[in-house]
Amino acid sequence: MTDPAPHSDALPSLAEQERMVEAILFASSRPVTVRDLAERLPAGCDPAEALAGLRRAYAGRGVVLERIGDGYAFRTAPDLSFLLQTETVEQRRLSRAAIETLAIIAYHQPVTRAEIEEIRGVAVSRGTLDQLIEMEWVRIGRRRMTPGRPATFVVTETFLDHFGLESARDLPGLAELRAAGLLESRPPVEGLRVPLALRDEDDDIAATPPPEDLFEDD
Amino acid sequence: MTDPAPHSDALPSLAEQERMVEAILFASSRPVTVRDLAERLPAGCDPAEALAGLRRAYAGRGVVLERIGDGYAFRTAPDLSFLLQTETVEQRRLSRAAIETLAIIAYHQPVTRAEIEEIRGVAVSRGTLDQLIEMEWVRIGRRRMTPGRPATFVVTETFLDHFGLESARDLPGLAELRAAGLLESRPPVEGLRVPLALRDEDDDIAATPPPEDLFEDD
Amino acid sequence: MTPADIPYLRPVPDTSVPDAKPDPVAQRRAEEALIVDVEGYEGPLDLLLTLARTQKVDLMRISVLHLAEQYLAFVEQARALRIELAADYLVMAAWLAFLKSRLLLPPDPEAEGPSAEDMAAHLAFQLERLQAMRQAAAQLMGRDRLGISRFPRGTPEAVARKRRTEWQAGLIDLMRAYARLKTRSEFRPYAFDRQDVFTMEQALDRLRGMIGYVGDWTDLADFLPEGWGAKGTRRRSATAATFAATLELARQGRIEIRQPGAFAPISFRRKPETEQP
Repeated sequence: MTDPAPHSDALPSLAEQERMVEAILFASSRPVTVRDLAERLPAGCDPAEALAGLRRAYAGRGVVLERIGDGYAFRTAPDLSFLLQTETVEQRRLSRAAIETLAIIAYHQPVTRAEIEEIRGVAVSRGTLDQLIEMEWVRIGRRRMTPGRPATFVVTETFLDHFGLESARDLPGLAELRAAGLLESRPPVEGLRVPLALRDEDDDIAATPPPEDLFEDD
Repeated sequence: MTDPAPHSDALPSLAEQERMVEAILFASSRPVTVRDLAERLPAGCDPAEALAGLRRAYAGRGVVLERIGDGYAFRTAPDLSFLLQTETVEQRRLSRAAIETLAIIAYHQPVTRAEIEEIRGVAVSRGTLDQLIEMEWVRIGRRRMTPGRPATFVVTETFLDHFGLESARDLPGLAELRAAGLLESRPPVEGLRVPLALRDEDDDIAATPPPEDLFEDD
Repeated sequence: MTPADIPYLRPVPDTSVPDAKPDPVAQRRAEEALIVDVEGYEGPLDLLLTLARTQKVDLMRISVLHLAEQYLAFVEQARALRIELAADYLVMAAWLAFLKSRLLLPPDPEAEGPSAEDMAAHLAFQLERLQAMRQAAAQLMGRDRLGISRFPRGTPEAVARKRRTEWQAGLIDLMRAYARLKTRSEFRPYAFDRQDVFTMEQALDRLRGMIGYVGDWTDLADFLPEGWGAKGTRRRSATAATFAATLELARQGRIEIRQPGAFAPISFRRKPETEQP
């Protein structure tokens, strides 16, 4: 510990690389990507191998190494939450509309606003999406290559981190929902569309339905 | 949240107590005292023993359990603190005044400030010399044994390293400068592919061939 | 999620079994409850889903015909109670009335467009999908969430940012610089010769030293430096620079300038002390 850091000399041993990755991940409250790790470790180090070693070392401990999207982070083991009441962060109260919208984005991403509205049967207020974006759980993805080029919404790494998911593929019940055909985008046949409620508290969307809806009876 | 917490049942094993202390210390924003731990752990636990076990478990790791005041906290191992610094390197060119002053010192060392000013024909600002000294390319040499005993300036080992010179005597002389086209009244024509590698002004030292190559046409 | 999980949801009055003895108090309560209920639904689809659950069957096997009847009865009741329903509830009612009539009539082989069965199936699919998303949302919120069941490091250690400047200079720069110095006598970069230019800075320096003595209006021309007052470019340059300098001094509030008419001589004087702020 008193020696000067040997980072300019030979390639550190794997054990030493594990120590380094451990230190970097411990120091950060947000997930750190493998790429960031590679940049911060001495040249030639292999963060992936060090991460695998660390993951084994921390399995079953009070603190565990979690994979979150492209990144890794240490998090306390969920079964010990009862000890950590004092650390509990006051969660922002989400409306039912916000929670449902979040779930729809997570399971259907990338998804357009019109598709969210189709699923919920009611217009999505701007405030709901804004809130989810502000919480960094949702971000705007690519535009859909359909008429009007609508923006799509996707969930973020912060979302994965918050809900303890390695990736969006690990969403609970995803496989069953897919098998049941409930995640297919099944555009209603002409004239078959169940009327969509455009009434909304914020009512900013009601005036601007997507263009294709306007002319579906053509 | 998956299992009910086993805190109401039997006394947790020592390994379990270590996990608990580990999680509490990890999540806490402040060092935690033994007394705090005793309050937060299930009744009958022995935080001191758990701490001792944890301390052993973390010995030599990238993160160490430290005693801070009355409390305990995880801290990055001191020898790894360099990992928590990111260095941004900014490349900048030396000012004309600085490079000229440096050239005069290199060719005429040891040289006094008055002599530098005489050769340059303008006063040398204090900032220019300070900058060169701070870069460790120039240092103050012996005082000149003349009236006023002025300080002299000489170039350093760092300077020689940077410019790939064995000693200041290896600097090309006037005849060589002329041969290299550097003493012509007109600057060398841009883009002319002479084998002198002199056409690129932006060559940094890595790309600069050793001096003897420069003058192979001699 | 069961209906009990949704706090605003109250039992929908079952219209299929008419009350034997309508209790006026109970009826008024039911009316009030209904108002609250309509407010609580997030649109007709939400209401339909709630009604569908009263059928107590798998949503896949829901009777859409029965559902349409439940919905229409609900809307009828709301109307009877003069509860103002939003337009989309009425649009849905019209659509369901249409669907119901199509479902009851024998299929018309000539009819174009989707069959009544397709429409019903799609409605069932939508209800099932909405229900699935609600369940997914509940599962999501029940996970081990960060800040509730899982915690990040309480004392993250910030990454210190250090900025280091790397100076670029090659041997060639050094040699060029030295060569430049050594050959200065034979090589001088081309520059304008500015012998006949009197700069504003020079004029300002000159005037600053003199304005203390200018108590009364004095012609600008009297202030041209010696050797610059003759004709030609030198005079023009000196006049322009001196005039610009007086403007600067006037801006600073130190002098006053006047010119009686166009092309008349310009004169100035020190600003009287009393007027200075």
